[in-house]
Amino acid sequence: EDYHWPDKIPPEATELMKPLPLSPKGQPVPGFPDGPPAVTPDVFKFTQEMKDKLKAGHFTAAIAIHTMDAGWPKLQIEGITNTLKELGVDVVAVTDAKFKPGQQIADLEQLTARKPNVIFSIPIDPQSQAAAYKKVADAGIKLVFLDNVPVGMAPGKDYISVTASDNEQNAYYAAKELCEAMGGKGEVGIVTLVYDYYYSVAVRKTGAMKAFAEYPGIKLAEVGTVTSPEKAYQVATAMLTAHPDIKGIFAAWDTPAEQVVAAAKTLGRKVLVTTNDIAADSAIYVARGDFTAVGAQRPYDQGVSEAKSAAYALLGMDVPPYISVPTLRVKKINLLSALKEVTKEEPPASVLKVCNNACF
Amino acid sequence: MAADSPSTLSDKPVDGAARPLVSMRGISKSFGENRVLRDVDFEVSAGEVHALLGENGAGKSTLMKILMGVYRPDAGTVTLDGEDIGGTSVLDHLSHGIAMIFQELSLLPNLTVGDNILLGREPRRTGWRIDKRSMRRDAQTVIDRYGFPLRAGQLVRDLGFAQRQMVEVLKAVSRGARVLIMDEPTSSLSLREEEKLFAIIDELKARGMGIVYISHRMAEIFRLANRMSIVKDGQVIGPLDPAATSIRKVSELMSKSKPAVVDTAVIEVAAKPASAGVATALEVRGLKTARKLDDLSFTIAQGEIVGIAGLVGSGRSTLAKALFGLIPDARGRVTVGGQPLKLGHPDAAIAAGIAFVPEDRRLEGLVLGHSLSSNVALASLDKLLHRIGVPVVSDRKIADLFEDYHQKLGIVARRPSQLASELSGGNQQKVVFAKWLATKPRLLILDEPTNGVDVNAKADMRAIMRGAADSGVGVLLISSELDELTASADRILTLVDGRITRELFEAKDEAELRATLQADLAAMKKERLA
Amino acid sequence: MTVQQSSAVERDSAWTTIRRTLVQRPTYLIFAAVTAFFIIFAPNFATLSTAGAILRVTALVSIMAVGMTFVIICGEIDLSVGSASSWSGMVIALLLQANVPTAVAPLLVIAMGALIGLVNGLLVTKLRIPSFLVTLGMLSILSGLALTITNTEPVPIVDDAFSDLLWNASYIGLPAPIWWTIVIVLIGYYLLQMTVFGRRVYAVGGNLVAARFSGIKTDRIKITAFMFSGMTAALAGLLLAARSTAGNPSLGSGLELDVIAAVIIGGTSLFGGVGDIPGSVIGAIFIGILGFGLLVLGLSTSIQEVIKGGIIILAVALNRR
Amino acid sequence: MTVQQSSAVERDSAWTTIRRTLVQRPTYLIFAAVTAFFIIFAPNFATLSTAGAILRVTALVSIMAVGMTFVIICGEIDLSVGSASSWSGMVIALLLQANVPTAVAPLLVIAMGALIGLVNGLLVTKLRIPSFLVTLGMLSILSGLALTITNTEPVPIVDDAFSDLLWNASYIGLPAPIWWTIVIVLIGYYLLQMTVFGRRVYAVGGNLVAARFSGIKTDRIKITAFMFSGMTAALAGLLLAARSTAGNPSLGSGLELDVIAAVIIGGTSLFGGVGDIPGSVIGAIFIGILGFGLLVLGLSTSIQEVIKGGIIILAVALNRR
Ligand SMILES: Nc1ncnc2c1ncn2[C@@H]1O[C@H](COP(=O)(O)OP(=O)(O)OP(=O)(O)O)[C@@H](O)[C@H]1O
Ligand SMILES: Nc1ncnc2c1ncn2[C@@H]1O[C@H](COP(=O)(O)OP(=O)(O)OP(=O)(O)O)[C@@H](O)[C@H]1O
Ligand SMILES: [Mg+2]
Ligand SMILES: [Mg+2]
Repeated sequence: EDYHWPDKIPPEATELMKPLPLSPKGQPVPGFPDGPPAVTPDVFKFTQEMKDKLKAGHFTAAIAIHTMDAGWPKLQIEGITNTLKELGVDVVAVTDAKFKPGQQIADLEQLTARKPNVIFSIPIDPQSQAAAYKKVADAGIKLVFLDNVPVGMAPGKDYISVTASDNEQNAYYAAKELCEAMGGKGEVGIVTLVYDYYYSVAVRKTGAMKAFAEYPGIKLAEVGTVTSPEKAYQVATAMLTAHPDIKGIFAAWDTPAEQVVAAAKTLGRKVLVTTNDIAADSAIYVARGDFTAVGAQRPYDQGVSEAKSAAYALLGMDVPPYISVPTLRVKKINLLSALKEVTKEEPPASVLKVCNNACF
Repeated sequence: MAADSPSTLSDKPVDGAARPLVSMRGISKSFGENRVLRDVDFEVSAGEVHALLGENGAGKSTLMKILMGVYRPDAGTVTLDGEDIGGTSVLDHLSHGIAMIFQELSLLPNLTVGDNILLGREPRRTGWRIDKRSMRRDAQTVIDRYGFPLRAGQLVRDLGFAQRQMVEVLKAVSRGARVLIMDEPTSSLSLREEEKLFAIIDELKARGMGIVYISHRMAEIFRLANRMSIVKDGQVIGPLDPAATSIRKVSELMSKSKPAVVDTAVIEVAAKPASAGVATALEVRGLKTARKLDDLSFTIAQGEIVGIAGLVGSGRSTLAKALFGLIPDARGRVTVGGQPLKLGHPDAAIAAGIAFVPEDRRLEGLVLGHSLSSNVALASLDKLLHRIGVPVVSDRKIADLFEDYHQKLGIVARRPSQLASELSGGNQQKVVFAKWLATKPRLLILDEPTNGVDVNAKADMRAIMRGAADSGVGVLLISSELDELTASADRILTLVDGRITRELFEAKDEAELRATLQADLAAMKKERLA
Repeated sequence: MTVQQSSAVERDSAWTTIRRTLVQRPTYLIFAAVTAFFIIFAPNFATLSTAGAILRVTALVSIMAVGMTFVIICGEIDLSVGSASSWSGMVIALLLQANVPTAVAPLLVIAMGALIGLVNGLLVTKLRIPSFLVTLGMLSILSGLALTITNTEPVPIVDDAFSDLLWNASYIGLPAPIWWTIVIVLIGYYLLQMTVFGRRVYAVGGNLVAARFSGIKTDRIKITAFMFSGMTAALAGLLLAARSTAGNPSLGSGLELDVIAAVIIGGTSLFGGVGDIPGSVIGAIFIGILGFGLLVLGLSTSIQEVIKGGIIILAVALNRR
Repeated sequence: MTVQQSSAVERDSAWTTIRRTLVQRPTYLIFAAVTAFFIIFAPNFATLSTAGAILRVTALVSIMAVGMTFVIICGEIDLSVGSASSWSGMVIALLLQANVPTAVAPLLVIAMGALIGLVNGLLVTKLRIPSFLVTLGMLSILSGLALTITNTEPVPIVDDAFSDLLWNASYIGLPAPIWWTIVIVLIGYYLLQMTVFGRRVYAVGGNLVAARFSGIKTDRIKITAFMFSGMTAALAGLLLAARSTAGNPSLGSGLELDVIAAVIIGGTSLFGGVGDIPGSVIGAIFIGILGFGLLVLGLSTSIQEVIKGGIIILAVALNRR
């Protein structure tokens, strides 16, 4: 057939671009023991009058991010910042905790002293940082969470709302694709973050294991853990050495997944890899066929949703407790559309080059 | 016992005073395979100076460190007033009234003079608090009592070497010790301070203190000592009565082998002069430094040994360092073997044919943790290459080089790979000489080359120096031991506070030279005041 | 010489002392300049609440810097303080979970901090391993233990009395962490600057052999310094846990670098023998001000890193005359 | 003693040298024991492909350890190598993206590594700031820059020729990273053990003053050592980038600690003047075997930390007789 990006896209790719249905519930919080119901980000509508009111308020916002070493936080921040700018709210500070919970607590204290109206944050450890977030709330600052909610905080009371990607569904999708590609049988491994308290990654393990459990022929050989993504190379090398029959690995996000691919290549092993998330660098891996499938988040959209919940709250309007951004399925065939959907930019030349007219 | 050995018969052993204050009996000590002391007896009585002599590495410091509690002896007892205080800890021995001035200065450069003098027995208030006020007062009282030019509040870091040695003396003396061990206390004191020290020793003796005095300077020993003992081959010879023996005899007793092992004839080093007909090794015109040297001019002919006489702080070391390129702000016209020298660059100085034996061999002369052969090769690595396609440092050439000087200079060592730190002072100094002779210099600068070196090794140094000069090298000799200058130098320049005041062709005797220096200094001070 | 003279020992006036301090520590001028810059240009910087926030943020670093000052003046280093504080946070959380009384549990943790320091000190002095390595190994061991003990799970602290005592309460208008900082700084100052022990710490770092020859039990001094450092790290861990009302295995990770930087830009020499407590505390506060000011100016964290690195190098370069 | 004796200086035989090495470096026995343990108990450990995998895993650390050995023998330290390698990875990715030829870009990056080392060296020697601090500051600066240059975005590398050359290709049966390790080890061995420059490195670390008094340009030697370390870090960055076919701002973070540990357990003294290249490489391989073996045994990352910390301390304790 004679398909051509971006004008003529094969139906297969168009089909993949349809979001998967949301998992029904989110992280359990006070008031919602089974987790609050999920709604999509389309709930927000802004009239001109609302926008004028926001502008007149001269509101300020700050962002306390967990780590900056990937494309994901950058896109989130852009989503938040651009949307807020449109709405007339100023982002005055952004902190990077380098994945250290202690550092993030210090960041929050400093941001609190800066007295913004809203703080956006993704808690690294929902348990040990809860007190620090409660203090932010006590200082009269509105909190909007990304992905994780600190333990014991109630929506509508202690914080506005949380917007999360459907992480469990993302992982479930990626793991299922892995099993399918393996013909439903063989040994698999998981590479994920060592800290189980980091909710949004921990549920990916749950999602992946759920998918693996659905295939009687699939055997989970080992769950390897890393303290930081660059360690995945060594962990994967060891895992592949200890288990010579592993044919597929699910990695919890793209940076470690790249290291898993490198490890398999170095060992000369044929191993299928699926993961979550894409960015300009990991898109190359999809284009090359190194990642069989990706269940991706849409961090920019997530940021937009977070900004809008904050704006609603600043206007004194009600916000749903849990907003969920549905899974974006990514395979080589729809890579370009998906990458554009994630980054909101035209795919870079490097990706187009590697795709060699095979992605759309 | 050593006293029974035939060689001591002619030197009548003297008995100690009625009651020995401290006595060490049957002391043995080994470091690994090195048996330093074997069943040694030693004692000190109240009110005497007991001198301890011996070659470098004989074990004098080791014996005294045992007395001080730094080392625990392998066998033997130490008793003070009949009470066994056998080797527990320094603190214990200090509290028993034994104090020591260590050979390696043991001051804390980061603290004040007062802190150092009273270290370990600071006046306290309630709690563990230090009473700073009375501390300073007490320290200054001590300083003033002995009349040293020091202030309690000065940082030791800012003091010169000689002043540090004064602090060291005060620290030991002020402990009110009953036994005081002085391990080469005068090695860097100038004449005036030396006099002061001797006066102090006399006073302490009069107060009934027992003093052990270690030195390589015979004149001093014969002046101070009531008794003397010699450490040799792990044994103690003596005690001897100074009145009944002589420097010469003592030197013979100390030496393990024949007095001097170096044959001057074998030291030929000089590269032949760059251009024929140039007879000067060094010509200096208008040499100045920012802080010290004031317009120096002089020459050294090939084969000539020129001595520099001066008091501590007169700028002798500064002169040596300036010529060798170690003083960045030195200015002046200097030519070596007829070629102009660019000041401020040691590598240029070496290339021009200057060799420099510095005054502190442990700090400036040697890499103590490295092997003897790599120390000897350090300044002439460029000449020790061989090629296997690319230039490679030849370990064989280095070994040969070491072997060569090992024989010529009579270095006592077991292997080329032995560490420099394991050698005695005299042998260490020979290694430094070897390093510089290996560069085939035209000019040899020696700064206090015999400091802390035993009499026999001293003789070796002189022989080396003379041998080098005979083969056409110019030698600049700096020494605080004026008799060494008068004995070795062909010509002596007196350096007083950064200026050359006289040029003496005839070897004057020590006392005269000393008087001259002091007179010149006084004159200079007057002139500066005016 | 007469007795007269000896009593006429000069005493430095307060003014001379200040002037001398400024000449010896030109860094203080940089601190002042940077702070003034933020006060003028950073929005909302010159407020009491900002000052309070900075002090609270720097409390942890200040407290550990006091212990570290002893170790560094001894000529050693302690890289294990960050992970020792994480580990202490885990331990206190587990102890409180096991219903150990609020009055007892913190003391046990502090004792454990001393024990960690003791092990560091023994390895450094008796086995003569460089402290850089001993404490690097200890860092690994403690951070591994903190992760292992609950299998990376954080442990909540529900004992409010504990959190109040160490972090949340205020006394006479000052929040608890600032009080704790003051207490530790005073103890540290007393020990280092006023006691015989402190003098010996300087002696050990100034010239180890000389100190030994002067009858000082150098090993014991070093071990004590490590123990004190371990105790301050444990206290910092208690504060961290109280602040989070939970123990988390990586709460304190990476703090050691801030602590060492604070001590060094405060004028303590890495080679030992030189330094003091007030300098270290000023260093810690300065690092706090710098981080906070750059943040308030709205600079990105990565640029902040660059500027922070540059200023720290500059400060130390100025400290060596 | 006779004159005879003084002339009879023994020369060391090869055998004596080996025996002395084993006595001086009892660590090598530990290495052997640990390796044997893994061979027996860890599944699939004793295979050629495992050996290859370990060598590749340790290639980065080995290469940087060669440069670090020069710096540490000089009596200094370089904490910036980890972030210098991340930064180099970013730069090569950007250069290749800008279509700089594959043959030129890596050379530019290596030159930049040398420049980083030059700056470190100048600050250490001319401003006399302790290298611990200079390179700690440089670590901050470079990791900040790596994050800033693309605003934390990783940069893909699509130039397969580059990835092949540095990581993926095999020559005569050996993979590229192992060849690079061999090349750097040989260069390092030649420079340190066989040239005049190498001897001077030892002298500078053994006694700085004595080295200067022997006409050695000590500053220049130290600066060169830092430059070499910067270049090896840059090369490691190239390998990292080739391995992931992307530049990522934190790929090399934390590597400095592994590198230093490798050098030290390989017998190089942190005080300078003592050490060698083969020791460092063996140290790097040992750390690789240890980490890898524990992983293959299926131990959790956290327990590994504990064991690794303990063994490193033990190894160094044994190294000091
Ligand atoms: N701590 C030590 N470890 C090993 N060997 C030592 C130690 N201290 C001294 N020695 C060795 O013991 C011997 C005696 O040394 P000692 O310092 O007592 O000599 P000395 O008579 O004081 O010499 P000098 O006149 O040069 O001061 C020497 O061979 C020396 O190398
Ligand atoms: N202009 C200078 N620049 C750098 N260092 C200097 C300068 N002048 C002197 N020094 C150093 O200071 C040291 C002490 O100098 P001082 O004035 O006490 O005289 P000195 O040369 O050591 O005297 P002497 O050797 O006669 O006792 C010198 O050894 C030298 O190393
Ligand atoms: Mg001695
Ligand atoms: Mg001198």
